[in-house]
Amino acid sequence: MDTITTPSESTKAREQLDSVVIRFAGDSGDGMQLTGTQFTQSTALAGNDLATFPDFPAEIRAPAGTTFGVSGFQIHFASHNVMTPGDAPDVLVAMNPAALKVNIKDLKERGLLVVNSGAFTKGNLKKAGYESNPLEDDSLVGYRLLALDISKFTLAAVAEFELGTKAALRSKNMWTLGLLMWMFGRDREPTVAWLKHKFASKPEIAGANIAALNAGHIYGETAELPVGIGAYEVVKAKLEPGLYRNVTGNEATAWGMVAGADLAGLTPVLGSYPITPASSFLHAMSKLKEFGVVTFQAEDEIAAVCAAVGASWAGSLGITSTSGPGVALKTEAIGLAVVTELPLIILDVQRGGPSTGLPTKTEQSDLLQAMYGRNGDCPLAVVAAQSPGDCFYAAIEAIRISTKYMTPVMLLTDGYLANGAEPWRIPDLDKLEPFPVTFHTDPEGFHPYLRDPETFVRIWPKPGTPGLEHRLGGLEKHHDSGNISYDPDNHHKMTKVRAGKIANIANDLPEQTPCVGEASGDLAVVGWGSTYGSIYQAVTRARAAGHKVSHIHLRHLNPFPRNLGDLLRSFKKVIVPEMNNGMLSKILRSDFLIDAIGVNKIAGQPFKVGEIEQAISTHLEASK
Amino acid sequence: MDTITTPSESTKAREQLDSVVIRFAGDSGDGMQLTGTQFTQSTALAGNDLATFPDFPAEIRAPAGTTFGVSGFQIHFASHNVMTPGDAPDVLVAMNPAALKVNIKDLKERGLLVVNSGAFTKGNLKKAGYESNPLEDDSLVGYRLLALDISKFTLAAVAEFELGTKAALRSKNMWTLGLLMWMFGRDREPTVAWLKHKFASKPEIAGANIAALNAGHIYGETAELPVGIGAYEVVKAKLEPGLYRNVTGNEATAWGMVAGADLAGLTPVLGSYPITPASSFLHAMSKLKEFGVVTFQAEDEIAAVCAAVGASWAGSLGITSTSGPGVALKTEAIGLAVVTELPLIILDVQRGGPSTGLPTKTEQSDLLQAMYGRNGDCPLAVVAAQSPGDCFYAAIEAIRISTKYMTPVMLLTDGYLANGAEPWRIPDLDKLEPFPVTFHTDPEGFHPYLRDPETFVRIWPKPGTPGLEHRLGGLEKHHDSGNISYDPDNHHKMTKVRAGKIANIANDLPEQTPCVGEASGDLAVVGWGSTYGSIYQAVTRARAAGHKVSHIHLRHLNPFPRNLGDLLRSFKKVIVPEMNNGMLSKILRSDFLIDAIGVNKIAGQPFKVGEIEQAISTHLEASK
Amino acid sequence: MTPPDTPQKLTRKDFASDQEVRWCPGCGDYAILAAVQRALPKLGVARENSVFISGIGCSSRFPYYMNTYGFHTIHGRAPALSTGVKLANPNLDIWMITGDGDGLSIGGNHLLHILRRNLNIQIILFNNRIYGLTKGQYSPTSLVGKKSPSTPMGSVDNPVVPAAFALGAGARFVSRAIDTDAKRLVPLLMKAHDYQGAGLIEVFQNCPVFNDGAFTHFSDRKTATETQLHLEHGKPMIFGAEKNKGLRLRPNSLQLEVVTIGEDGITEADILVHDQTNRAMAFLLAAMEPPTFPIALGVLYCDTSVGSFETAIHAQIEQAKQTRKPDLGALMRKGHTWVVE
Amino acid sequence: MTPPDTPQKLTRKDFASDQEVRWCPGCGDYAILAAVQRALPKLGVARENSVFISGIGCSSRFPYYMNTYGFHTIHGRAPALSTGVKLANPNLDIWMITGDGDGLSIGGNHLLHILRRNLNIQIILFNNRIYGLTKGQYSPTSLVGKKSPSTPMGSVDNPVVPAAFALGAGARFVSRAIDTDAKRLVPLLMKAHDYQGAGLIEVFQNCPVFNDGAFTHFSDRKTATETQLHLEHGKPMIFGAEKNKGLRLRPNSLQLEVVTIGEDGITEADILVHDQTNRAMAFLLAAMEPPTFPIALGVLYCDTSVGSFETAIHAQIEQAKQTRKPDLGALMRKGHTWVVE
Ligand SMILES: Cc1ncc(C[n+]2csc(CCOP(=O)(O)OP(=O)(O)O)c2C)c(N)n1
Ligand SMILES: Cc1ncc(C[n+]2csc(CCOP(=O)(O)OP(=O)(O)O)c2C)c(N)n1
Ligand code: SF4
Ligand code: SF4
Ligand SMILES: [Mg+2]
Ligand SMILES: [Mg+2]
Repeated sequence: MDTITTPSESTKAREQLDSVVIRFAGDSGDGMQLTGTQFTQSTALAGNDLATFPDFPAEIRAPAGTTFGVSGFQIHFASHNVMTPGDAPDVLVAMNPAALKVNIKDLKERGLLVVNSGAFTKGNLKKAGYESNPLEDDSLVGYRLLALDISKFTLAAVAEFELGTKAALRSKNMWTLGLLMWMFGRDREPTVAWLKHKFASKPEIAGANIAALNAGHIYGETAELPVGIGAYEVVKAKLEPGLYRNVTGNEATAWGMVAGADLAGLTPVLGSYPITPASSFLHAMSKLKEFGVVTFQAEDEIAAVCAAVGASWAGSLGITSTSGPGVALKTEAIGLAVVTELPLIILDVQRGGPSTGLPTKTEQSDLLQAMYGRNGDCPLAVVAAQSPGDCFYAAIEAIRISTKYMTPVMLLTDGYLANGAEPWRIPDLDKLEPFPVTFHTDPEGFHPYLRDPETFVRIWPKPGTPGLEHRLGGLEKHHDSGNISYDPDNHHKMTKVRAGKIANIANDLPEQTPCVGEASGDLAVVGWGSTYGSIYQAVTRARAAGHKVSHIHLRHLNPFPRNLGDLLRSFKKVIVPEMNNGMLSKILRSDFLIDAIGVNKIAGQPFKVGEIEQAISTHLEASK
Repeated sequence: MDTITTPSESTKAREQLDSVVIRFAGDSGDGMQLTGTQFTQSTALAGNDLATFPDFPAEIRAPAGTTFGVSGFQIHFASHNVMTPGDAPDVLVAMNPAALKVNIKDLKERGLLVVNSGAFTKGNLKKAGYESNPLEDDSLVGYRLLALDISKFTLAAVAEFELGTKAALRSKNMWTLGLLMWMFGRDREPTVAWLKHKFASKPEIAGANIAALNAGHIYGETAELPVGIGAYEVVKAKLEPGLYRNVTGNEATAWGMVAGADLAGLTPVLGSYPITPASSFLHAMSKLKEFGVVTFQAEDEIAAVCAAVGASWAGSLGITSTSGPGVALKTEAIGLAVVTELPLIILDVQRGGPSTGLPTKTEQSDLLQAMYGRNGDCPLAVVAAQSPGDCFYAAIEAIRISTKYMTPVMLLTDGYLANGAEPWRIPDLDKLEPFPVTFHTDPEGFHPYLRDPETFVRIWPKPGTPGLEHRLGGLEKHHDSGNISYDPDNHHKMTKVRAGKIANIANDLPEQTPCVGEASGDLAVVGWGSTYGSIYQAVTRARAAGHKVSHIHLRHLNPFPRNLGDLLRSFKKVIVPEMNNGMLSKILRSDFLIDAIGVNKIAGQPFKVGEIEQAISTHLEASK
Repeated sequence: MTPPDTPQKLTRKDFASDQEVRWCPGCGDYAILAAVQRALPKLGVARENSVFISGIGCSSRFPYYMNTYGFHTIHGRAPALSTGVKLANPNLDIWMITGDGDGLSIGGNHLLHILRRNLNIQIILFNNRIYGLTKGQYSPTSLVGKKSPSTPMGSVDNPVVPAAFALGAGARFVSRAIDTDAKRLVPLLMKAHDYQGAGLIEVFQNCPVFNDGAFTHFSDRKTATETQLHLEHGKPMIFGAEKNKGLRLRPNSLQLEVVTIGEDGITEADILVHDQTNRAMAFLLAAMEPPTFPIALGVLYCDTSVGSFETAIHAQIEQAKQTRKPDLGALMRKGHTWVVE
Repeated sequence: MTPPDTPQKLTRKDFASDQEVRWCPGCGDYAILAAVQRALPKLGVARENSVFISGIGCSSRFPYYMNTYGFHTIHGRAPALSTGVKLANPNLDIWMITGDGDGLSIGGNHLLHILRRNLNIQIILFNNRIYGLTKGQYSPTSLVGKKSPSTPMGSVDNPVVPAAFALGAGARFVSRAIDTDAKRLVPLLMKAHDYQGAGLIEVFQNCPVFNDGAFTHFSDRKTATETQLHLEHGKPMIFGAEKNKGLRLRPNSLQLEVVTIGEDGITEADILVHDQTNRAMAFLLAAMEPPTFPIALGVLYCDTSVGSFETAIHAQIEQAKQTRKPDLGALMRKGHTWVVE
């Protein structure tokens, strides 16, 4: 029983759907992330475009059955371009009462609700805070309920493996996956292969899981399902041709670092300290040793960034990765890199703040910290990624700016990008433009602050080079010798040089164009980072409804593209959706004196497309 | 010879002057700070208003004779209100070639130049980088030169004490002080008393210094001075009646902390780590143990602020003091105080940045760090002091806001305020309005985030109180229970509550009024912090010249007084002089969408009145 | 201040908060929580004067489960927070909770300084030789070769031995216990509480999810008698199922060896007697680990000759109050003043 | 890479930069600078491969005066910067410069971790028991009762003993010297340089301005023979003008005592022999200070059994390169992929 047992061609007719959002929800121990990932894999192979959103609790293993232990995984797939994990789910899979309790409010009206009625025991109902069993009262009448005793079905399906009840029940998720795979016409083969590989040393576990997967599938195929619940088909999406894979943001960032360092001709040296949701970037980098990547898990964030600064000084590419609280600790050292004018990539995978905040939730609330969170006048470049796959390109752009302009670059992603996955066209590395670094080697007239008179970029002399021995440090340096200088005019000049160098990068950036819509109109919706997908779709819909709205999405937050002010002034109104209390809007207002209005959601969750659509119509309405 | 030997009534006629700026300059070892302080003391006693500016090198004891080892002390005194230490000195005292080299460019045309020709040896000239002796070539013709062999005079004056040349020469500064005291009709008695006290255990040193002081005085009285150099008188200033003393900013801040804590009914607990120019605040607080002040020199800045947060949680007034690089390290912990809504005073004595920067120089470049330098949406209140004596009142205001609104308050001063001294009317403590803290004690319906529905201020429950046991932390808290909450809507709400609480403080602040000029006009000059004096005088002069200019000076930087936007919009133009590259101007632009134009000096030195006058006329000119 | 509950009457349950405990099933933290909740009533402390302060980590969630005052602060900074709390109110009875990452990685410096200053609090260090909360990266106490998500080829950093670190830092009360050994952990907590200074209790804590069995080589009950040495001040250091093994100082050297009483002419008199006031002995004991040696448990070091930090700080304040009147107005009027009329 | 100067030919002067030295007259830092500038030519190192990395403090100005590569970083962080530099380029020969404030106050944690990891660099700790640069506040090594601007009634914190801290932290090369004792300091610097790991040299450095004479009780040349014990591996620990005093382990205990050869039947054979590989002995020696004991100078501890951090890190990289081809394109194409046409 370790291969697929029903023909993959369904005998029931399949209803065609354009797009579907499914949320899998269960206990932390129920394996919902695995289930979601496998479903995603098979959906990608089926040629739909998709986006996912894993949402797990802060606790490693919260006690079973409690609401705070609920783990969720949402996937949105469609026959067209998908840019967000979807607003409200069409299908909710709830493996226990707690999962139902936490998620039911999000399910669409008349949405399909699959529940494991076997888990709706008295004890579990109580732990979830239910007074009466919702499967038995009429609280769920608004939904299409498919209540199955998945526990029982699973036990039956895996009986032959004689695992004992506890172990046997672990396959519940596979039974469920099997059912859902039947429902959406997915190929189980890759999952079967994966199970075999994963449990190679425990064939009975592999067997039981496969049996459960198949049993779920058979159930769909053969059982009489209630009216209105059947088999569906979502036809392939038209995507840019190429070889695709799924990629998470942190993975793509890691690969971007290796690619970018290679384009610069440098060895990446990462100093990092684990912190959610940035840790998996450290993990990904740690696996890339064959590329010469040096990873150093430091004793804290300060040591991590300092090691990166040291590495850059020594002629490598210093990188440090963290989340908001970690950036807070790194700011003094980042200041050192600014004043010594060294390349440095600071990856900030933002999470809910302030303070420890909401470690596992996403947010964009480190923008002002990135811009201003250092003592003194201390400018650096800021770059943001807009989707999981885009993290790859954002990382390369950060490295390009950092090495070309001898400056720290803050690379902003967030928890949603870091953990979220999307189908990603694998880039052709040969097509990327190299930007090789030239180290200074000439002792003639050397001092470490020799700089290009136009760009203000200083040379990069590398320890180990004969004749370039020099001393660097955090005290103010003389413009013309690099020696310590307390001269008042020199300090003024150097402050202007540091600011000018960053401002000047704008000359090396493409002019900003809207990603949707014209370069003028009634309303500009300006975003940055992971709100890309939601804004894009909301603006697309608003335009479809005939509104003169454009979507402007910023890769570069400091400096801004040089035409940004003019572009924004070509719109009657500017709104700025952000997952914070108003940060980009603050900067736009200050820089361009335009009344950029914030649309702010500070809920630790991505914007729903509908929320932005709502904001668009409110603001269009108001200006009528 | 240990008392005053000449009658204090001069036999020469005294020329009347309105205001004088003197700069004493010499080697770090020449005792210039002492000389300046004594002259200041006597000037205050003579009833002039005054301001001072000590300017010393970063090195503890730089090698003798070098330009980077030059220490300076400038005093400005007048028969009228004095608000700055003066732009260019009228009198420069240069104890050696290096001091001349560093300072001569600042001396006013036809200014009086007193030099110790005895120190113009070949060796010293070389160390200072002079090719030829400036006393002998004609490089000093633009000044009124009084070159005296002060070394020789001093040796002669103290010969009877048989100290040996090296020790004897240490009294050079007293000889010089004696001469200057004669010149400006100062009373030497307090200095004599001070010397006796200071060298109580070494009477021969006291004697030598007094002898030198008297000798310098006699020299002025009896010697034939060159034409144009004589005795001067600056008549008493008309100051607000009261008892006066000199006070430095850090001293006044310390006293303000004690007074403010007392008004709140709390014990101050200071956690601090030494850093220039904030250390002397720690020193001052350490001397106040009889007031119950607890001072803790922590292992670093992070421990310092954390101890202060702990102290506040325990029901004391937590205070932490530092400068810019230290604030950079404290930001994560400040975030904890924001999210736990605890009182906390963060004193930032700003210095030249970024990074280590210019530790002994002044700057205002931590404003954006104070506002935004934390992860997440993390608002707090910001208050600034405008003069050394005003630090007392600013500290009290910071404590009032912090304890009344359960929020960290950033109190911004700077190196100039910290070390600078001004005559200060000693406040009548009984006249200060108390703002006693009420700790929550009622267990009925208790949870730690109970808050006032209008001000959003939470209660302050103190460990040790029976029945109020509770747990606090950096994770997001539920609005209605204080328990950890990952609920999206709650996080949004709490972010708004934290922002709203700070914004609401504006209702408790006086409306902003100009300190000079009308509430509308052609030009508003908006400042904050230690630029007060320079702006005040520049605006006063511009008004005297008939311009419609007003000076608006902000004590509160977050939140702003509620009428600030309207007030600024009543002016045709707004300029913002700051000792940074444009920070308050950035915030004003963003908040009020007005074209606030920065006038920026980033030289580690206060603005000269003339520089601001210049900016005023340029901008008035431009808008014609 | 009259506490509403007379401390004597409190039971273990009184110290349990209403928050559901959120550690993984089987986590050693449960046992430590139970031990602490058992120890507190025996100590006769009042709930409102008991304070639990932690950093960040699985272990640092501890305060939420205690029905006392609690502060779950930021990563690594519990010692500094505790110092502020204790200086503000020396009457509070502080238990600091930290992990091997929290206390020895990011917080190592604060731990060093709180130990040398000898602040009078109890410090429970939950050592599971792993970062639990961030999902299993190696920690400063992980052994060389530890494979973890950040060290897929094995860690290369030589680990810190917490007790040795503490002794080097100048700690004056250093002790160790095993999470599930409540019989010994409870009285040890009480000893640390008695100690008037920084009482460090390192607890070997199993993390079944990310580092399961890290301590079974000595915590396994089956072999415990052979692998555990329970220290008692003034008693010879004897262990083994038959109580015939002991520690001896190798003659004329500064090295320990395990000997068997009755073999090679060894008698009980040859066995080294534990002297908890001898720092060098504690240092030698701290370094022992199976298989060569048993692990030393209990009080390795206790030096009562030095007072606590907050006592000394407040003594100066008292002294200042006795010699100088706290009159700010008068203070400001001291020195050179002048009247303007 | 052909260095322009053949290292052998370099002299002390070649290592002096063109910057004027800016310490106070009489500061012990001058002597240390001279010793380092004397040691480097003897080590035959190339200027361009020599790197001095410091934090902040008077001592941390050191790199400016060396005509090598130098980085004057931020307060307390030199170990972390050094780690990054060494990991990036293991061929660089790094000298880390720190003070008792920089290295043991704000930077204590980084020092702990660089020592335990055994990064192959030399660490010179300038211990003047005071914060020099910020004008005289007490430091973590200041003795109890130190009156300073921040402790006008005397400090109350028990000091850290740097060598004991280092040993507790797991340091494998721990040594000490006196600033002005160039005769011994120069060869000691060379020994630390030879050591393939973190070589700690604590230098007792006089700060004539803020803490004058902090070490005269053992640095005073007049009494040096009685107050200084110069350690030599494998030699009995004998000192005194007449070379008749020695250290002995008090019988059956773990305590040292000073005995006189020829008195009470003591012979040279009774004197403890220094074993620089014995950590417990080093720990005992670290704690000694006059008047009871002489101060132990030279190499207290040296353990060559463990490799250096950067070597182990780079060995893994080499190993990975040998087993996996560095092909990012291929890596991205691994696992589930699909083609869209
Ligand atoms: C400033 C900061 N850096 C990093 C983190 C992420 N973080 C949380 S707990 C932890 C390590 C926990 O390890 P340990 O102290 O051993 O506790 P355990 O979970 O094993 O009990 C880390 C790195 C954080 N919360 N804050
Ligand atoms: C982040 C930060 N905090 C504080 C300071 C101020 N500071 C500079 S050096 C120093 C202490 C120096 O002491 P030590 O390391 O013993 O060096 P020494 O001057 O005695 O050689 C301090 C506190 C700083 N520069 N940066
Ligand atoms: S991850 Fe480990 S330490 Fe953390 S709660 Fe789970 S079992 Fe305990
Ligand atoms: S203050 Fe002390 S340590 Fe610093 S340079 Fe002067 S004498 Fe040396
Ligand atoms: Mg741990
Ligand atoms: Mg020092």
